[in-house]
Amino acid sequence: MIQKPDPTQETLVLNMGPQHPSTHGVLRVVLHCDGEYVLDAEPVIGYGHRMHELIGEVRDHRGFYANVGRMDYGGALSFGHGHILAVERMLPDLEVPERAEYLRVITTELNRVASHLLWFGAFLLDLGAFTPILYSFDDREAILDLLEHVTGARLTFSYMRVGGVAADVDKDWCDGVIAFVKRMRERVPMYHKLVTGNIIFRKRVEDVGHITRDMALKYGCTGPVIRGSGIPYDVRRSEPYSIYPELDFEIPTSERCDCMGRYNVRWEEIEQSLRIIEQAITKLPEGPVMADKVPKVIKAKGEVYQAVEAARGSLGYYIACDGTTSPYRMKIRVPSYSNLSILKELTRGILLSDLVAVMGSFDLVIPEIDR
Amino acid sequence: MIQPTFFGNIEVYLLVALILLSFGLYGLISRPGLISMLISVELILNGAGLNFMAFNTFTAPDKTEGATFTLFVMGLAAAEAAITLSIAVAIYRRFRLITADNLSGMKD
Amino acid sequence: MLNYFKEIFVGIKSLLIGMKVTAFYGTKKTITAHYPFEKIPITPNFRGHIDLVVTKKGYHKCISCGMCERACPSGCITIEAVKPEGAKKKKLTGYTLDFTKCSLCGNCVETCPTSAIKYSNDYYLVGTSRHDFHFDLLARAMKAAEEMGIEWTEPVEKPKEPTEPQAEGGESPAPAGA
Amino acid sequence: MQIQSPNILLIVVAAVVMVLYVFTNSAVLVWVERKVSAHIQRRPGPFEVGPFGLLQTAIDGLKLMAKQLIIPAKADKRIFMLAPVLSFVPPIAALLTVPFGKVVQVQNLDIGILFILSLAALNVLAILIAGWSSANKYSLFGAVRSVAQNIAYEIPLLLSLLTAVLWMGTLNLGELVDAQGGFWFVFTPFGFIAFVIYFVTGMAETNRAPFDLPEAESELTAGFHTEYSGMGFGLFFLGEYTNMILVSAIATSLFLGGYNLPFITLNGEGILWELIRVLIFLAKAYFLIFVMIWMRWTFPRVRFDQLLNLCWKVLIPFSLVNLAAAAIWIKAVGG
Amino acid sequence: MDITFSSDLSAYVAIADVTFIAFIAMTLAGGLVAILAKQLIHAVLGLIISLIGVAGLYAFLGNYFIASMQILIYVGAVSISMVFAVMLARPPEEVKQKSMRLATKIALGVIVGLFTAATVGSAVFAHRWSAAAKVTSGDTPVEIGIGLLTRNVLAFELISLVLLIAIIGSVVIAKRGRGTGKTVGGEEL
Repeated sequence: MIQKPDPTQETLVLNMGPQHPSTHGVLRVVLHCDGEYVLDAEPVIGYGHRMHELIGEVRDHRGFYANVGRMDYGGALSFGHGHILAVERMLPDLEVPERAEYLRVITTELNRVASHLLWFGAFLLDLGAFTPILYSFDDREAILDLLEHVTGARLTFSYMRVGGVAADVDKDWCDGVIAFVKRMRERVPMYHKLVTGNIIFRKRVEDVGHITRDMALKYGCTGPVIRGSGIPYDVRRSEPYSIYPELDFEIPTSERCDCMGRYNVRWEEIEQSLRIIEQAITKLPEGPVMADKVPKVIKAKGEVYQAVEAARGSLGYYIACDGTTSPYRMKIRVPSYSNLSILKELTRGILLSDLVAVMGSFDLVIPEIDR
Repeated sequence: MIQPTFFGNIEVYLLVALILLSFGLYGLISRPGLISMLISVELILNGAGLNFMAFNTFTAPDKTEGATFTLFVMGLAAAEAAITLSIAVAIYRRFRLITADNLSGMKD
Repeated sequence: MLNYFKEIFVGIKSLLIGMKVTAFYGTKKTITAHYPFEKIPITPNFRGHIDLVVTKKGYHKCISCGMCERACPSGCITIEAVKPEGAKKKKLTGYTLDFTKCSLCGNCVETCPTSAIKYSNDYYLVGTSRHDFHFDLLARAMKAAEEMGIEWTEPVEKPKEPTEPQAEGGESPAPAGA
Repeated sequence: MQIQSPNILLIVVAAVVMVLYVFTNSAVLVWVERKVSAHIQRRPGPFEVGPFGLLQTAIDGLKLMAKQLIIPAKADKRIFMLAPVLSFVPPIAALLTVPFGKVVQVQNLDIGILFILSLAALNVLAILIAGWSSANKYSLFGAVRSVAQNIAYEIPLLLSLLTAVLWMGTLNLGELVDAQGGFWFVFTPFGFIAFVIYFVTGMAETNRAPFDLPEAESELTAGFHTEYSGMGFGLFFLGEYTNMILVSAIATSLFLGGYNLPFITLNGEGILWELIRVLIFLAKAYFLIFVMIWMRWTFPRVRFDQLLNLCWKVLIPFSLVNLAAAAIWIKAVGG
Repeated sequence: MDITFSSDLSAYVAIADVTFIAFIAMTLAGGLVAILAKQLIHAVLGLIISLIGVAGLYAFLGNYFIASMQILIYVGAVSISMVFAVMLARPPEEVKQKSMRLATKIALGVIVGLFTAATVGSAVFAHRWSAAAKVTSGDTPVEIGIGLLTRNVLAFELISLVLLIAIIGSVVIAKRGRGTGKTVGGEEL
């Protein structure tokens, strides 16, 4: 699998990772370098493999739910949302209250903003700017405070339940969310002034890591990576779920196809998420947050595939059940995995520094790949 | 009035320059590598420069001539180093070795 | 040629704008909390490890049904209960939580039929060994009752049943707890 | 040839003082850097050890000294140990010729600026052999980057300094300062362009962000000093901060009028006047360092080829044109 | 030319002598390392030490300008490009040569070196060097610069031409040696 270095060629084999500041986790990339030029980059994954899919086949549905957030520490709620929606689709009698669905969307979108802010800081850290991460964490902390208040946790939320959500919110919390949306909108121009316009930043990301439409489709990229290549694919619109059809938002795309395109798309997405949050919080209906008749023990039969739009792209749960309490087969399609597989083709002949920028622009979360 | 034991004598400088010259000659003949030979040439040139400067200080009527020539020697040394090193790198790229003896095949 | 100069001009301007932003925040107040001296107030909804609820009467509500034990996906709850001779209900003699395995899913709290367990607000958990996180919740509940000024009293069963020796029941779990 | 003043004792004493100054300077600068970066990032920075955390660096230095020196098994041990010393000693020697005041200048050489530049050239050698001897690929990359970068930025650096030398007509640092008097060189258009170019290349010379390519943390982990631990790393650190003060001291003396206030030449005699001059000089130098720190914590890192592009396509043409224009101006107007 | 000091400077002269000997030792020891070291990088470092020693000797000869230029050009440029080339080319250990031939070479080197040293040395020390009659100019950078642009202007221009050609030539050579049309990502590296 990994190419042996050819002694007659002037290549230097450089193992970037498993411990390296800009692989964001235990990812190893075997680089064949000619000087600073990367001839071949082969990602080696699996250092943090924890067999989440197998755990899903051993535990019951509720028991596994706590694990899904661990796969993507950045946007744990989307992962939970997908799992819960998949399980609920296997229970046709279940009537999920509308308020619960709204709360799921609000918290998920808040989490998406937090995840993008985390990516923003880490990306800039990869490019060598130390300060933006602390500014973005300032805003992210505000989101986490809000989420902690309703879910009780700051990172792995485990907020949703089969049939609803774990806790209701009050008026103060809604006001807090609206205040946050206002605050975030005021902060966005600052980020653009500090980073987006900066000539060094622009030179580092513009025309770097060019992913053509065909390439993006071929590798099954999703999320900001494919939208950064100009394809408006978003599960929230193309395979609508939850209450997204009722909400008014756009799918931002960029025709740039480079790191700058993906960067712009993510910032646009933050704006759109803020719009969604604003609409959902004004529309938030009254009522219970848990369905009336939720089976104590979930015994489902059949198979289901549910995709949701996580912060990094399309996330799918395939669950096949044979009537017992735990799934017969569980398969999770994670976005970062497909996004990472493009790396080998994309980074041929670019500079080492560009490789770091490209990997940063993918917003890789390694536990998600090594699930 | 006292005189310094060593550094006031032109002979000391000349001796050092001579030793540098013979070191350089020895290295030039005995070392096989291109870069080692370049190093030896640098030693010889330094001996020459030291000689120029010593004569310049002690015996020359015009105090700038020796310094000017030393500067020229330095410039030549830099040019020579640039050329030799690029040749060395190019040869290494093609033949994977940079010993001067084995370069007879470099005719294509 | 014009582009060349324009790019230099735009570049320098963008750098100065960036420096203005950092200078602006450099003069503002810091926003971090100095942890050991200051503590951020913790939301009451915080989901810590579980604890037994202490009732006003000074006892727990656990009926030793074992629902939480079964609901726990990580198997971190162990319940020990005995059914005294002639008694109707089981009596809880030990409730241990292995917090090192807990994934804080909350299934135990939600399945409990009597709401006998709740999330604690124990935010600042530290320990020097993994054994520090094997909690004896019964002992913790007794301690909590003591701190609240409530006497730990085991409710007396219906009078027609012959009662078991009282004192032993309360003290059966090991005194050393969390 | 008659030698007049045997000031060797003075030089020795001054060298000792200079070493002490370099150590305190580095300690203070590390503290300043941490405080400035912290406040830019809206956190307090060190505040536990001593008043305002001032003793933090001293404690850190103690920690570095107490740490085990790890030499990689495949490293070239002698060269590995030589490199930190080589990066640390030349800047100290170069500081000996900097005119902090009219009198407070250890040795006023006729070719002062040339002397400093020749010693500064050793810095890249230190990085090169550090990276080479570590037997680490990341370190090697850092070393190679350092050389290529050095070749690119040295030319505009020298050209911009040459503009100042041409304008004032001397290589002597003390005379350079006196030639400017109150009318700093930076007030002239040529001086301003040369100053900007010098400042940019000076940041590259000190290997600081946005030009910290040889150590580029997120790409090369720590570049050339990846393998250094304890005081080996500490010496590189000291060398970096000493280089910073050196670069800003040259900028102060050549472009910012040294110890003179704008439009006011300070010629008073006596200890008090000298003290004022030294303070003015240090204030200017440390202000430049503050700007460097400020830039470091604001900008992303440039890419390797971009730095070369910047140097070859922007800085060198500008400095050449600037130099030529200054020469024509001197010939036409008479300086 | 005689260098003399007033007698109250005897301590100074002693220190200067010691420093002078130290510089000579640096020069010679560095030169020895440069021609004897097994590892090429050690040889380059030896050369650097030797060059710094020679710079010190220039300073003792009273010409700080040339001393500075020596460090600036030799140490700052020539040696660094040598170290760079050593790093790029990663030359094999030089002891891999056939020992027989190496021994002959070493013997030859010793003979030639000693012979040169003996002949030139005898010539040098047979002559009694005396100071020039009169000094027409100083040795400051100004004088050297004036000399370069007046009397030696042709040589100066030639040197700059040589340097230019050297730069272009080395770029061309190093570029052409690079691979045989190896392409990566569609563009030739």
